[in-house]
Amino acid sequence: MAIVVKCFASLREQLGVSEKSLDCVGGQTISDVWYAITSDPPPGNLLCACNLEYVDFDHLVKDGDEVAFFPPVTGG
Amino acid sequence: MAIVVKCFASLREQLGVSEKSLDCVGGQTISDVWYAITSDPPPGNLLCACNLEYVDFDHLVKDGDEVAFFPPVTGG
Amino acid sequence: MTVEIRPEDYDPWVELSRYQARSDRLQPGAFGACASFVGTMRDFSEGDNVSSMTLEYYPGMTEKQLNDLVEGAIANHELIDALILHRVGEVRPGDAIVLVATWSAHRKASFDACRLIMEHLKSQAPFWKKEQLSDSERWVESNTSG
Amino acid sequence: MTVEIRPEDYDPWVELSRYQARSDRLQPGAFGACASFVGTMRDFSEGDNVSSMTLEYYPGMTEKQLNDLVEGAIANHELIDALILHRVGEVRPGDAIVLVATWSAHRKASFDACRLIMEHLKSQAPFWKKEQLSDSERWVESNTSG
Repeated sequence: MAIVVKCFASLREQLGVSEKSLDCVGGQTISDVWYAITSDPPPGNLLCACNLEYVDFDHLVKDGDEVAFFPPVTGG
Repeated sequence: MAIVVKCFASLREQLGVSEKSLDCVGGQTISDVWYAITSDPPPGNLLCACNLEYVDFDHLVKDGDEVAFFPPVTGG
Repeated sequence: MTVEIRPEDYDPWVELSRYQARSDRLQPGAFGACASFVGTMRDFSEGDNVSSMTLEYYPGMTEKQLNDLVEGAIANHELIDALILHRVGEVRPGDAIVLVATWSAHRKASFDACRLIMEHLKSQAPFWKKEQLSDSERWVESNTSG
Repeated sequence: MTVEIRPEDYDPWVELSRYQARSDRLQPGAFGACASFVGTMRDFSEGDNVSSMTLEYYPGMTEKQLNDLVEGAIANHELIDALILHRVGEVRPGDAIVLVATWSAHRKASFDACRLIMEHLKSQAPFWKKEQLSDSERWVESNTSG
């Protein structure tokens, strides 16, 4: 199994990552997932989701999870 | 000249007055106009208007004014 | 801005759409927000079925009060435009009674103004409702608080 | 209740009218109040002319967040029904972006819920706007406060 990582909007363009699959090694946090796709420090206003819900950077991920990173939302 | 008095809604029905013309004798207040059309004391929630604007019971009326009495409004 | 007293049934969304399309103030791209409110007649009031309702108003004063309301809202809320349409006469359950719509650049102004206009309309505009029940009729005595 | 992401232009008033006519919850006479908000694309942003805009979203999460919003609003505000329609893709000045409508027995619930849904949508629903200017493009960085 694996973790799917998605990036959106300006972050997708900056990182050059739209969707990526990562091996799940167990005990990983959202922070670990971030540093698996880039060595850049996370922007201060970064938003993170796991399985379509907002989560914090220390949230633990598990096999099959969908993790997403994106900038502040600007809908409506 | 004269003062026109109008009553609306439940008050129109209770007093049996829709529109009435009164002689203007000078120095009359809205209260005087009220007692010129009925001897009943004014209801506590009575609203009064003079020339299409809300006024108090001690407002002075003058020749040609249109005075109106009505219960609390219930539009919308 | 427009204020209208309407003695016939109307479709509030058709009126809104038409107004927005024809108002000089509402060129496409010139506004970003439109808040609106539609008050509709219910078939139920204070525990009783209501078959119809008569809406009385004070010709002259009602229009003046509504115009003052809209002008005040435009002056105080950075509104681009506003519309009030109010039904009078015989009204049936499901009929629209009041339509208030406000347009602005950003949402705060239109939300604030739409609600304020409705609250002031409810407390100040001279309209009175008389409900027809199955075998009697009664004047509505006061509006619910907003 | 309905939540929809729409990739094509729509007329918000036609959508509202259709929804109200076909929803089982909105029988004529069963509701007394409908508050609505329409957010429309402007041709001007932060001092620049904007010729068009691209609205990106997160398929799956966006719908879930909007559904949670509507369900929370219905649970907390005595709403009878609610509708959210949000545009995505290429948007032109004058196009409707978002439509939120709420129905209730009395006006307070629909006013409160409509505004709350809009504020939460603005801060939580994963949509992102990229503006096309005359010779460049840029991501909108944050929403104005409500």
